[in-house]
Amino acid sequence: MKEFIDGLIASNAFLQSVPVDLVYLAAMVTATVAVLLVVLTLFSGLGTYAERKVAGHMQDRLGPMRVGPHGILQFLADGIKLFLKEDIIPALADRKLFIIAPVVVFSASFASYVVVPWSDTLIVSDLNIGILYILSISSVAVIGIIMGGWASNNKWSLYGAMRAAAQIVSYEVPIALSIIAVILYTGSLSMQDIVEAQAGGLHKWFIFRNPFLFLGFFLYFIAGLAEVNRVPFDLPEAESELVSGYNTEYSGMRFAFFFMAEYANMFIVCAIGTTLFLGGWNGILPDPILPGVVWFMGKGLFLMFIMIWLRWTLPRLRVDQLMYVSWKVLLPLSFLVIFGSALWILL
Amino acid sequence: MNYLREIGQAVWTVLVGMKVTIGHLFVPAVTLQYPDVKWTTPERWRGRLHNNIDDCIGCQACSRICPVSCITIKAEKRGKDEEPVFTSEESGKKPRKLRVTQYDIDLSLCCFCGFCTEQCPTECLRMIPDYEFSVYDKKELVCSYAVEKSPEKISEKISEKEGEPEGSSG
Amino acid sequence: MKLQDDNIDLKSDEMILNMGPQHPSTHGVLRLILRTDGEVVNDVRPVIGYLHRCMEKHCENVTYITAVPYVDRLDYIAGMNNELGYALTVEKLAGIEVPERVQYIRVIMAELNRIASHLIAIGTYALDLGAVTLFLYTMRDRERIIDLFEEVAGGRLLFNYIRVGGLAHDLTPGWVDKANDFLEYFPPKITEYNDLFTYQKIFIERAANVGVLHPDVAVSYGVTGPNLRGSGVAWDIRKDEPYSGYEKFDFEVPIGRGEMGTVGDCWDRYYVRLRELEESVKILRQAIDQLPREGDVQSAMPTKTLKPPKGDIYYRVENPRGDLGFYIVSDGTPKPYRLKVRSPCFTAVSAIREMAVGWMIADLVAILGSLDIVLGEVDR
Amino acid sequence: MEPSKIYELLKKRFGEKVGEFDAEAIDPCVTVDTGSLPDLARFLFEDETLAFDSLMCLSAVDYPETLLLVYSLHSLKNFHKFTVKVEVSKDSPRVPSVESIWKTANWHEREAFDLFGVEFQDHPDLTRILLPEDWEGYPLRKDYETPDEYRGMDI
Repeated sequence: MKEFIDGLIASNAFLQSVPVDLVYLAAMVTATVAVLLVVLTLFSGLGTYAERKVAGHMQDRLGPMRVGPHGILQFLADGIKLFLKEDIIPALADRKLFIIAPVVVFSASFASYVVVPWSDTLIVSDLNIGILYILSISSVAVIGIIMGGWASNNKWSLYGAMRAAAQIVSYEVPIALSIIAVILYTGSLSMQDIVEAQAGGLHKWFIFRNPFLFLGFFLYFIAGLAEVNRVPFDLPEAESELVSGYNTEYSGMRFAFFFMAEYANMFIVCAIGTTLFLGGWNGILPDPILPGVVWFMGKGLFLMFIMIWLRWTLPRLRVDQLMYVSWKVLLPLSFLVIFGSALWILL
Repeated sequence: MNYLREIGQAVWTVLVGMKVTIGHLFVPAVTLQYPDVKWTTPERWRGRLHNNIDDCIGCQACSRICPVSCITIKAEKRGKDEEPVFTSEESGKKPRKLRVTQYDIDLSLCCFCGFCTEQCPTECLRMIPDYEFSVYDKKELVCSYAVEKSPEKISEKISEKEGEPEGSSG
Repeated sequence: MKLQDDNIDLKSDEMILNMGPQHPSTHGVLRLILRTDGEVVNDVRPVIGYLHRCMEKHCENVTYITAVPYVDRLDYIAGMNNELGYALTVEKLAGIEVPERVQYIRVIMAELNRIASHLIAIGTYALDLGAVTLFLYTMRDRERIIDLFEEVAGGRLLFNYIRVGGLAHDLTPGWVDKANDFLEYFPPKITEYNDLFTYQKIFIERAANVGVLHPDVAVSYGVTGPNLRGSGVAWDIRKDEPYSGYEKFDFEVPIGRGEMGTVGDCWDRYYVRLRELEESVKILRQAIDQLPREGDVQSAMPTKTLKPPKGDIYYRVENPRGDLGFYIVSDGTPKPYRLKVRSPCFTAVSAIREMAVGWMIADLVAILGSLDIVLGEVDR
Repeated sequence: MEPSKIYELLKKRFGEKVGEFDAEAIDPCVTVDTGSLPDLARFLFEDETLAFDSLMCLSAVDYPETLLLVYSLHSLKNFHKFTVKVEVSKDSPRVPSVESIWKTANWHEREAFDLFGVEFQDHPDLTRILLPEDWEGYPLRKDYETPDEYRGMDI
């Protein structure tokens, strides 16, 4: 890598004129972005495949079967289809916002991947405020969703956008509170510190540290479902009510961005859940046996499977009930989790 | 208390539902991989209308009963000097006194009720199991079965052809 | 206030929202003009006619016998029941008595179709509320009924099987065994639906107490069938004015009791349908047991053109969606002088405003789904 | 209650306004004129012994001379049926609406207006229901001729 960049600098007059460190930095960023982009695309692609396959089997069907063995390449076919589709912008839409919106949503979920601790060494940047960074960056997505809903100039999209705003803002509170309970233990916001605090086997995982944190994990997970608009909290999209919510008017490429962001976000929620409560890349036993990445991915994908499983089981809530769940159920319980954990530590 | 009971109820019913769906994850699929595998159609299946024109006696029973008038038939008497024509063995060697010069079924109008096939005396009009006949143009759904041409028309055409060179030269 | 397309004075918080004719939850091409304040629906005006196929006019131009395919297409989910209603009306008008075997087979077909139709109602209701899986399960079980129909009638949805004075064909050999297999297979599935959806807390929250239809309002609007019974009125033509031999069977008429909320809410309407599945199975078991083994199903069918005597008749049967009535005027010719269809969904749609005002858009979807309308019948 | 008894009750109450009674028909029916329809309908609805709370069907028929409106009534309380027929002249088909008595009449009357051109007086919203609002003519009348096109579309 270094030789490659040095070679580039040697052969390029412009690169010689800028400081060497800057070139290294730019190269690093470009490489990371490229790698992450591939990872993310693969994730969302395989995520959709898993979703359809699991849904199919749960419904006594088979799901996609025709592209590749057992339809494994279906997501590629879908992707190619979406990318080749005509790019339609409604005549009365706010063109600029309409074009920017999917990019904002996508980059928000993309940026969250920076602090995901895949293993003890594999992390793009172990920010010392990692968890705070996640919380703040994931809120950016809602801006994109509102932009999309507003710019579409469609009443259904607007409804979807308003629902999304209300929902994501409300559910950030229980998420943040249940995260605080974990931070009480670690005293650090860094993702790697949180994971390392859980090293040493199953009983060291935060979910099993005390009964309150056990509850806290479920609170986090439920609020996380709402955060990424999954059933039973998929009101912003609500196919049967709002047609397709904020992305009603989107098609082709731009729709693909929304779609990918959704699955990318799904994995982020699972990944953070794994990091905070399920020991991250730590194994079940004190001796890891398998590499950290495998543990991390295994746990993350299991949570993702539960998300899919829930989606094909549950009906959808109504807006006021959604708010009820957030403010009257999850919020009091997450306070309970914080106080309970604090008391547990004290005693 | 009620509050806690409701939360408990919600969690419990979610778990019950999840049990149902996970159970189905390992149940064999009931669907069929359609274009590769197909269901067998039952004997009484009402698919595409097909007329075996060799057995058709031009009685118009089918076009009369049709509730949507999708069958158009034109038939004319055969001349006395013509050789008599009969239907096939299976339908009983009935004399075909009429020459069917037009037998069109517009499948885009057909409502697949099967009245016509019940009326057909020679059972030449049947509904065959074929159900895959989607087309890009509605006009392609008009099926013409008649093969015989009216003798006058044939002779007219012959005379036209014969007349043409004369006309052009003259 | 009348909701028209133009000249509406809106308050500053309100907006006009056009729901349909292309909307996933309007069950066809129903259009609802909503006046909404945020998510709350302040007024709703149903607009119908997008699926108007001039069925009544067409029927004036075909004979009594060949009108059956048109009748099939009214409520295309319950073709057998439509045919039964039409055939009975014309038979009564023309004074035709059908053999007992025909009566039994007709009841079997009608009840099977009722199950199939209610399965769609239940499945699509779940779909409306976001639970996709139940829809697939109900479609899976409905498929078995459709296969039975396919074997006996040759069509999967539009049967043209129950004719004036008889049936198009007798049952195929072995059909009764297959029907018995289905009756063995089906009842346990109802438990599955219950576990997955009926008693699901989220579903109860969404459906109970929502869209309450008061019994008096329901009667005044002419709402019938499961929707009326959901409001607690025990009115079922099969029980109260038996036709085609329904008096011989022992079954209950389930009514809404407000188990999860108020009598006449969406959950009650849904649950009445679910319990009718069990009742239909009960009727089917008896009908198959008592089915006369021998008999010509076409003996009473008119051999030539049917010319009922002059007169008029209004006759109705219990369709899966309510009372399906036919008003037929005969002038002594082979073609009906006038054929009017009184469809249950037509009246159900007209009562939407009574239920939906004051609820949210999401509830409107729940209410529409619980009414189980088929637009083919509304628009005719 | 038997239809003939219902007829007697009506005869006693309304006297000459109630027209002839057809007991031979499959659905025994009584003919009344347009003027006395609202009172008669209200009586049928409100009288305790009759209590016709449900209007099953409202059909219109185009006979050569007149338009006939057929009100098929049914009582869910007393389980009996009755049919009321109202003759309307074709030139000025005007009938008082019964929408205030049976709500279901609202849409049934709109349908009769749409397809037969019967004008129901005091109807809250008498607009076309099945056909487009700018459709011309009343299709279920026997003298109706189908137009060749509607807004440039072939029919």
